[in-house]
Amino acid sequence: MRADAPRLHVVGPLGPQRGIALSILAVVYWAFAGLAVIASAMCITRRNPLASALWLVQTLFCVAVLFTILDAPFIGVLQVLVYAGAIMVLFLFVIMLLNLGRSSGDLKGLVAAAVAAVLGAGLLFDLQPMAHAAPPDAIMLPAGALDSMLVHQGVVGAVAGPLFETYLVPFEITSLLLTAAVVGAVVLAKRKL
Amino acid sequence: MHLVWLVPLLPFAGFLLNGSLALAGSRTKGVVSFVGVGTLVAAFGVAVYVVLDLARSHPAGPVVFTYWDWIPVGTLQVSAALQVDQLSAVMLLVVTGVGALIHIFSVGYMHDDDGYARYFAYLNLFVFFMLTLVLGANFPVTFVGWEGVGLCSYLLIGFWFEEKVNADAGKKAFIMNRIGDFGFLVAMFLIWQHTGSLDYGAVFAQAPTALTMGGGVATAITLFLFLGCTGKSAQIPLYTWLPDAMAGPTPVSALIHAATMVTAGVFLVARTNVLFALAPVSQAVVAGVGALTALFAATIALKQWDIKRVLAYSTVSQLGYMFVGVGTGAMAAGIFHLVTHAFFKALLFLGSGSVIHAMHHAYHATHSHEDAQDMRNMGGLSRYLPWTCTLMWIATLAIAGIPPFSGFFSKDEILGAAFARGTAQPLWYVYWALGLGAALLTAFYMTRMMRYTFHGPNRTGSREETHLREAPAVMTGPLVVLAILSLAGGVLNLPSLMGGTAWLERWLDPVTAAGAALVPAHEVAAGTEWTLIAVAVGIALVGIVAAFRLLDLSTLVPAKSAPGETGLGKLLWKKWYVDELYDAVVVRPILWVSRKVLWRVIDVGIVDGAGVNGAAATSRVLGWLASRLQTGELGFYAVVFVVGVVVVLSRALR
Amino acid sequence: MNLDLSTSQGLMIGLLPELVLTVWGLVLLAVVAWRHKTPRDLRIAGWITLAGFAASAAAVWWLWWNRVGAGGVTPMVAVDDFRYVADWLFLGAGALTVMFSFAYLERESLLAPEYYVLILFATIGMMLMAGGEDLIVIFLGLELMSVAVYVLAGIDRRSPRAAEAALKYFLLGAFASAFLLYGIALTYGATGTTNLSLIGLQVASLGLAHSPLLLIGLGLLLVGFGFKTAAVPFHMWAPDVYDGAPTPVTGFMATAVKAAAFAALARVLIEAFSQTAAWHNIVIGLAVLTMVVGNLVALAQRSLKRMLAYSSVAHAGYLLVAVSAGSGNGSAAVLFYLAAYGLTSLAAFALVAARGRGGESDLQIDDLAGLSTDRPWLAFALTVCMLSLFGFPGTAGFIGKWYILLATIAAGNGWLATVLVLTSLISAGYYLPVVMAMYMRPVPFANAHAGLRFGRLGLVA
Amino acid sequence: MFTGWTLAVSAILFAIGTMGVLLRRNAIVIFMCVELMLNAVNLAFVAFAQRLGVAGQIFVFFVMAVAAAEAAVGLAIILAVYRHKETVDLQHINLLKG
Amino acid sequence: MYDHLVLTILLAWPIVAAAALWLVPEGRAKHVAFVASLIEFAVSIPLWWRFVPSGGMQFEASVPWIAGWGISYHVGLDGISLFMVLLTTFLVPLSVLGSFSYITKRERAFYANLLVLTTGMIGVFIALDLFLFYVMWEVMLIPMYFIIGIWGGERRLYAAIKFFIYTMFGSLLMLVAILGLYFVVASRTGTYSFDYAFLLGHSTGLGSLAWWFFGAFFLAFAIKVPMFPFHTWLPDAHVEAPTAGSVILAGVLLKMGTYGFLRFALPFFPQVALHPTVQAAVVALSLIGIIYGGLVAMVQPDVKKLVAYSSVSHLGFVMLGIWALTLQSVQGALLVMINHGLSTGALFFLVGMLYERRHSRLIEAFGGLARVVPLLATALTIVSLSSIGLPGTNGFVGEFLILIGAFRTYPWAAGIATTGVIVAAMYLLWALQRVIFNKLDKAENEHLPDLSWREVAVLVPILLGIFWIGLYPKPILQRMEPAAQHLIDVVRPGAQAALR
Repeated sequence: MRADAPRLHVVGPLGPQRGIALSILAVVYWAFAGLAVIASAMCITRRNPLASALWLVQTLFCVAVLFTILDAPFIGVLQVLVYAGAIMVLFLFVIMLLNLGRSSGDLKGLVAAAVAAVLGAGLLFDLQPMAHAAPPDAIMLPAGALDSMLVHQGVVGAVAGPLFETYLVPFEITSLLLTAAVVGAVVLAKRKL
Repeated sequence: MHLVWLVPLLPFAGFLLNGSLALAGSRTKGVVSFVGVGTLVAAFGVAVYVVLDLARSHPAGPVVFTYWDWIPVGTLQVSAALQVDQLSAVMLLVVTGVGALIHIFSVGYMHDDDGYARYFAYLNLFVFFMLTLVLGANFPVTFVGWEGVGLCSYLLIGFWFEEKVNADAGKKAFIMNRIGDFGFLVAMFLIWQHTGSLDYGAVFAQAPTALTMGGGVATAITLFLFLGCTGKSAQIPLYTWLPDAMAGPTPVSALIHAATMVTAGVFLVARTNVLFALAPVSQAVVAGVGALTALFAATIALKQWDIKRVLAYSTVSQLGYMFVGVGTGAMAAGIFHLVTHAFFKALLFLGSGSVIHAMHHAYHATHSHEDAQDMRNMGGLSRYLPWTCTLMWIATLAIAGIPPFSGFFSKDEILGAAFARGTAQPLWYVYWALGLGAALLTAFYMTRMMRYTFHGPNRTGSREETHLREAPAVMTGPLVVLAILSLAGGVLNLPSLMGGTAWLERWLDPVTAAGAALVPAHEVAAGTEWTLIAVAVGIALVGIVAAFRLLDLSTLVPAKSAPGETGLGKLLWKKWYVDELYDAVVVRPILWVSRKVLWRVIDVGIVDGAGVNGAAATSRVLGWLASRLQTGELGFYAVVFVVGVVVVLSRALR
Repeated sequence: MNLDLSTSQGLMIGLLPELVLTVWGLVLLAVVAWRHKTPRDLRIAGWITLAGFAASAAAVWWLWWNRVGAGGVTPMVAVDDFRYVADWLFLGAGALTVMFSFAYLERESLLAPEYYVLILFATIGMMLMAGGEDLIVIFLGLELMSVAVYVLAGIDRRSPRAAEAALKYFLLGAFASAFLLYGIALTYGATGTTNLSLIGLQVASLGLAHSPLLLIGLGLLLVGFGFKTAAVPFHMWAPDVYDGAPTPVTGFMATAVKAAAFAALARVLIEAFSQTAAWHNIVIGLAVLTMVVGNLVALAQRSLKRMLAYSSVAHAGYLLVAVSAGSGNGSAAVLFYLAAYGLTSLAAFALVAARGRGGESDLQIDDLAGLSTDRPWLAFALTVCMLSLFGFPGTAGFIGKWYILLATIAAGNGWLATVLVLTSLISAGYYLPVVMAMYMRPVPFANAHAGLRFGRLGLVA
Repeated sequence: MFTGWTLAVSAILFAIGTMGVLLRRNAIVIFMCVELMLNAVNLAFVAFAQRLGVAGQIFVFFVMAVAAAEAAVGLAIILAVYRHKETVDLQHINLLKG
Repeated sequence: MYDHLVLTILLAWPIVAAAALWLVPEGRAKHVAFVASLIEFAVSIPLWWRFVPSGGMQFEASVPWIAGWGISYHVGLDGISLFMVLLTTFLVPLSVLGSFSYITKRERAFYANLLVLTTGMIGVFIALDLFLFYVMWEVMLIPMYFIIGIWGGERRLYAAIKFFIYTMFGSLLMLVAILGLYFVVASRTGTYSFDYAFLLGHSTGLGSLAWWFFGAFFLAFAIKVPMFPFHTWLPDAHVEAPTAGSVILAGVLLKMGTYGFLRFALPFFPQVALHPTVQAAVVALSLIGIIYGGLVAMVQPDVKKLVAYSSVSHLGFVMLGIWALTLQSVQGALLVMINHGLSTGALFFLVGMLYERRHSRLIEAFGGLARVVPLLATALTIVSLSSIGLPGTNGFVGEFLILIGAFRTYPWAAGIATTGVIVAAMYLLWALQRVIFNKLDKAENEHLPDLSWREVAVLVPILLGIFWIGLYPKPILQRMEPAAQHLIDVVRPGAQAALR
């Protein structure tokens, strides 16, 4: 993985050192943030599952962009590959398979909508402190620290390093998890018992 | 004297023997009657010995025999102890003596009854308890006898329990007595609390100092005691059980409901004369209730047709006299009347017993189901039962108070005492007057009874007439003895006025002295006394004569064809509707409240229904409702979930 | 001996039980891939699984015997007695489940040896949950467990009920784990770490007790765990899933899964949030709700299995009471109660499985009538189980409740203890009818069935 | 940069995802909404990572793995249900209730 | 040797016997059980002589049980518990004997339950460790539950579960209270212990906590007694239970409540127990129990229900006696606890015998039995009389002591309570009349067999007891007196200290 670091580096950290003014970045950020919200809203409100799925893909892309802006280009790439690429394809495949494609709407009634709205609002209200909350200064890195780290260790390396050292155990667990998932999927999919 | 324990024990042994014979279902009447009568006669013998012994040694105070510690708890020390003194001696003789006679009579009377053994067992047991009552050396032991005799009367009234009325009568008697016993118990509590003892000796010694003269405590104690007496001795308001008690065999009526048990109340007042002496109010109440009862019962007796009921009410009325006596403070007079009354009333009852015996046989022979006790079915019996007739006339004159019969002396002493007290407290004049009235009525209804029963044309029925027979010797024998006693009983306490020595009074002196010392003696001039006597005798004669004049025997018809009473007559015949009143005011309400309110509403309805099962049902309903929320729809689950999230988050942030 | 988990061999030793089980699982997987046709294969797989549990348990025992510990703050996994006991618990529950499954799988002809593989993986997940010293490890462990159990719930593919159960469990489970994950994220954001002890230290040193991020994170964590522990109002899935899933799996869920969730919850709250008072009242609130609702609704059940499902909700309430004590006693009580309750209810579910045929989910309580004459031992065992679940003195259940009451009252929550006993009084209202049905109702018809061998199991409870 | 705002966005996305779950009847779509929520979480992780170090990004990596696993199993389950019911509409999937 | 082991033997033997029952054939079970219970009784008899009235707690045995929690197996006897134990060991053989023909199905299980029950009851009376006490208190619950539920009448299920939950309700709260006390005391003294004496020594000055604890104890015991509003489990349980069950219920189980008051509630929390309000409440409830119980009993159509309500009335006397706290009243209460065990036990035996002959418990099903079954009728009469407290029988001594003692403390209450003797006469005599007197008007009753020798053997010991206590209670009173005195000495000052 270390090998292909430079190539990725080209895509690499957007940011001050490329000399693009912060303001532009801000514009881009806001554009994609807004788009993400809108797309997700569409995703949950489209009657047609297929449409929802596509809007979800849309959301995922936007989020991927946000990742990149937030100094996580590698994750952004993964997002596109794994999520938009693999997982969503899986979803679409299943939707097609069960040809829910043209199934006329699976939205619930107005009551449900109202309830959903109220609860969603309630949830937002509870989460709203987050907006103006930030990690305690004592443990915050100086601005741009992560960015420079990426520059030095490479986009992948910065992530891969700790993944195979500090986070070895979780990493192994994920492998186990995936195995279990595969076994499970197989069991459920087997024609006969 | 130390043999006194034998006196109650002999009848008890008899009870055990006969009782086991009864349970064994043996029909051997010989053994039974031997045991039953034998123990009583033996007891009488021992009693006589004991009394003679007492008379000889003539101790200052009562002689107490303590047998074992009964209820020893801390400062409350009750021992199983008997005490012999002059008062208990008198009762001892009356109970065993009259008792023995009645036992003998019963041998004949109950001869054909298949409950023969059971009968004698009960009778013996009764005598045992009665003796415990009179011999007890402290309140609790007396109370044992007190409730014991109640039990026996319950058993004997309900002796023929197949008839619901009999069983009812027994129950009624016991419960009414229990009401009285409630008073007795509370009195005991008070006494123990204020004198610290329940032994007669200690209590009476303590009382004058421990209780203030006329104080609330003394009054309370004595009133509660008297409540007990009204129950046992059938005084207003608790008298209604006694007439019903006639449901029992006639000898039982004679022994328990005339001669002995019912006089227990009088005995108790005499026994506790010290306490009563300390409570003038209570004395007034006792005498007052006694006088009222005497008159009231007498009025009812006027219109009764059942020969035994007449006697029953006369008993109630005579008991009233005794209470006037003891209430007035003339203990000796009260006891005197108690004794004489025991004689002549026993005689009357046994006499009526032999009448009923005869009637019963007559009807039995002809298989007719007429009432063998209804005087309207009798008449002219003197021809068939000459002995009974004459003997009963003696008793009648005695009870009417005609000299020289015993009743005359005793009744006269009571009236005299009441009048004498009246000089100090005018209230007693009223009592005296009431007493006179009662005397008049007594003379009247007794004569009425005798005439309806023995004289005029016979109404038993032509076929039955032929079967009427005088009772066997074993029954008439006791009658004769009793007749002699009621004839000569007066000598027991011949007043000095008539050259007598007032023997009984002096004999009882050791017992009554303490009480008498507390109340000022009331004397009246000899002249006044003579006039009083004249008045009393005159009244009695008037009553008798009136009975002869007013009552027309020829118009009388047998019970089945007799017309119903009307007006005052009906009121009297219906006993002033007192039973109905009690039933409506006490019995029914209690039953109704218990069944409808306490049980159905409160217990089943509220406590159990609303409370217990209510709680259970509520939780079930709640559970059911909650389980309805489990719609099986995932969407809804998610909603609940998110609601939970919102709540938890907002709680976390506060 | 003292481990240094930063070195790889230290890590190996520290994770020995999990490693053993993992390796075993892979081996089993291989075996299954090669033999998965006949009932015999099924049995073989089962026995291998049991052996695996035994081996892992031995490893745990070895760690415990050598007093293996790790000083100070350990990365990723904790090495302490709490974990050992919990591991034993899971292994034991797993083993018992496997034993019950033998007869069951054959009777229902569920010829899927993968069943055992999944149970094995699930158990690993649980062990990681109980042993995880890092929120991420706990989360991944939980996912590992969940994924396996989702499948187990739906493993009987001929049964629509099972499928529905699986779906409900899965959808809500994923939903819930999103919340849990968000909680982890915010906690990380608030403290800069996901290591439990470090979180605790940070909260203490930086005075974050009132940081909104942390509090929201805490709330979301509680929600996430609340779901797995089936605490009201996050319990709605439990009855349906317990009802629909194959009975041995239900037993497994009601005991092992619940146990794992509680173990993790206790560890997180006590190690990371001991300084954050906010959770006490929330947990107490959840506890009361859970006890009341669980017991009341159980009262309304006629189906034995569903009744047991609700009763397990109620028991979650009791456990939450113990957790709320937030003390050493508390977590000891949690573990002991989990052991006692787990044993008992596993036995109960096993007896249900033994009694029922086909869809034993429709086994009504009244259907047990006359069981006592029919199969005395089964009846006796079930009686003992019921009494133990009710917490009657002399049974394990009583000791468990006793521990909880001790902890609660020691924590000064007398009223909470009172609520506990009163709600458990309600539970008599649905445990006793089972006993009554068996002993006191006349036998409707002679219904004999396999499963007498389960009778003994009641005795241990 | 943008930390606070990003958190806000993530919160919004999360809320929208939740609403989606409450709003939809189709199992697959609901599952997609869950994925949406996971993404919101990821966004938060990344935002924090920017200020707290790379660990946050690693968590995102794990989350994706989990998402993949869940997707595999979840879709398999949905298929299984569909095989019984011929629908994935949750309003018609309620054998188990009460 | 005997002194140290006797209680443990009494506790263990029934369990052993119960287990042994499974080794003998179903048909033999009753005989084995009878012998076993006789042995139990025999073992307990020497207590009577070896007991030293002034010796306080005796026959003690104490072994650490769960040392970590300060739980120990600690048992002992004093003048209060001695007679409860003897009563139990006395009644159990009789109930076994009385069930010979009554119990026909699952005999083995029945007698096993009965024996286990015995252990539970004895355990309650001798436990000197609150944990042990609680455990025993519950242990006796299950066998009783089964006895009612399996061998009971038509509504046995309802009665059984009602009995169980009712009792549990109180005892669970009591458990919380016990634990609370344990911790409070521990937090003060630093020692964690459930030992009776220890807790008693440190239970003073609890302040408001005492009210909560007392409340819990009170509820638990009041339900068992049962006092007025908590009594409704009793009629159902009594009516549905088989004869032996009713006998044990009335004879022993109810006493566990009053015993609890004497042993725990009063000594532990005198300041609450004797607080004017509480006093007033308890006395009022007792009076209600006495009168109300009697009146409701009077109108019961079912003999067993009648007896059940009469129990409410009798236990009302006991509560009054206990709270009056005079030497007389307390000893009276103890005596009535015994008397009620004998009289009501005998009543239930007789009702059971009638039921076996006639298969009905309704009063109107009988009438005129005195002719047909004189022995039974006589026994019934004697027992009823003892139950209404006729002097010369045990009933009188007890009630007399209670009332005369209570009269010192609550004159009015005692006065009202005394009317209870009237009510008692009303309901029992009326019932007696309708059962054995009146006309024998039902054909079914005409050929009822009289008492068999076995039944006589069941009744005679009780009748002897009735008269013995009625005529010579001194030996019993002597053995009680120091214990009663001690109780008063403990409670009164404690209360005054707190109330001052």
